[in-house]
Amino acid sequence: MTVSIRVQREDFSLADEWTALRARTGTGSGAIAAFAGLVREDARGGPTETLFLEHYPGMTESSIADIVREAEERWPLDDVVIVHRVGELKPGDQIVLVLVASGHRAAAFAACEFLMDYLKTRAVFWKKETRGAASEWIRSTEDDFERAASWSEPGAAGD
Amino acid sequence: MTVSIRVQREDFSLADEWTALRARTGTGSGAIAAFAGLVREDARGGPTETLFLEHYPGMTESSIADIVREAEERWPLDDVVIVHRVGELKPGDQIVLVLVASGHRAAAFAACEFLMDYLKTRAVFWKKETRGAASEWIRSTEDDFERAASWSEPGAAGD
Amino acid sequence: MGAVTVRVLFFASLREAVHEDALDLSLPSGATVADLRAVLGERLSGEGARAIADGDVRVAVNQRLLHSAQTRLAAGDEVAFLPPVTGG
Amino acid sequence: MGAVTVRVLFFASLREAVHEDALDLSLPSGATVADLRAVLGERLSGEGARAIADGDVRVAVNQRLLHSAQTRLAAGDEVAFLPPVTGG
Repeated sequence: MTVSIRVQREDFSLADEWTALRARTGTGSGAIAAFAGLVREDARGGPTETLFLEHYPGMTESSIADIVREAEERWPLDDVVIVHRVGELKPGDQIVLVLVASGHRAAAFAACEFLMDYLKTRAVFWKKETRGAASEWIRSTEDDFERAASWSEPGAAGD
Repeated sequence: MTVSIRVQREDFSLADEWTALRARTGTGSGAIAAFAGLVREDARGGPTETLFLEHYPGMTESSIADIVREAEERWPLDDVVIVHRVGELKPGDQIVLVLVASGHRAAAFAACEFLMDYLKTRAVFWKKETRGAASEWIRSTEDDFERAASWSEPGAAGD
Repeated sequence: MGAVTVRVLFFASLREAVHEDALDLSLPSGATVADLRAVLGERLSGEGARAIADGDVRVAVNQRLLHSAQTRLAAGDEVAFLPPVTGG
Repeated sequence: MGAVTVRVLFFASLREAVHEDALDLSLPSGATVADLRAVLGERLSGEGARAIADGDVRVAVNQRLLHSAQTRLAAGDEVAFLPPVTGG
């Protein structure tokens, strides 16, 4: 099992990550699931929005590694690649890439979606939206708060 | 909504398909899910196995198109690419590629898995395995037969 | 009443049993798929005839799976004999 | 009994409210996270002090979320104040 987790300002290339994963897994993995998330255009048609993503270097990566270990316990996985960008991003920019190789199609899909769900809702990132001259830190939706509840340790409340 | 369905002997390049899809979808699609299936190494350690895949040109493509339309009715999709190879394949060769772009992560994942499930079990392909000197057409598993039941029209039994 | 010519296709294991991937068959006007099966049963070798008579074999006319063996055939129809599909 | 120096980090909206992303703080030996919060409350501007006092703010020591505000700090500890995460 090879795991690669990177949080970086630079853009990534799905093609390069794919080629490297294929070279590592050889003929052993029958199934590769991939997901890429992009910054969406402002649906409300307002001024172009930029997104600023911040992380906690070290803790963000290690909490992602914990979740990858949890995925490994649930599904038979051969290779996992996670690349997440931080810094300033514009509509159409790539934000996140997850690749999962497994011997089994269902496992590759399930693990890829599980990891994306974590990354999009509970991973240690903070997002700030800028729309014209106004910018604000995004608050999690109520749903995200509920999911996040399982992330913090029992007894953490009140700290 | 752009749909591209190809059944071909030639290999495909995920990188090229990805780049073309990105160019078509621009900044509108926030989520791209991809899946590639490869021929697995013979787990039983026997002589290297080759796989021969046959299709019904025209009918195979149009039955895949029917399933893509069904997926479009279930989920909001922006772009679907399906490439399926036929002919002789060896372990490690790519067999199938599905790309789905959507505004929503859950829709992209669900549609990609739905389409792969159809392609792997109910699509109009026939597989022949060659192991050393012996070769045989693969029979569907019982599970596949049950899934396939919904594929044939009512009243088809006994034809 | 003349005759209609249809194109008959065989796939995968059926193609191998019949030793042909396609043949053109002339049938009386108004012939049904059941009639075509009877004609093929006489014309093919024993191995081919047994293979297409298998209960799992499906028939498609013009690339659509058949609802009924009583469907009448028209000139130029493409009639395909399909073993159970296995997926890709 | 001497003093311990810890490194304090602020992220996202807290970083902006505190106008610092990091500072080094000297505390009496045996000081807890609750003690550190009290020291910070006096040292920071009103805006910064209010921001880190928010009930949603979590504290991580050496990159692990805290179980208890009574956790004692050691020299060189990294103490981070984290607003609710929003995911990527």
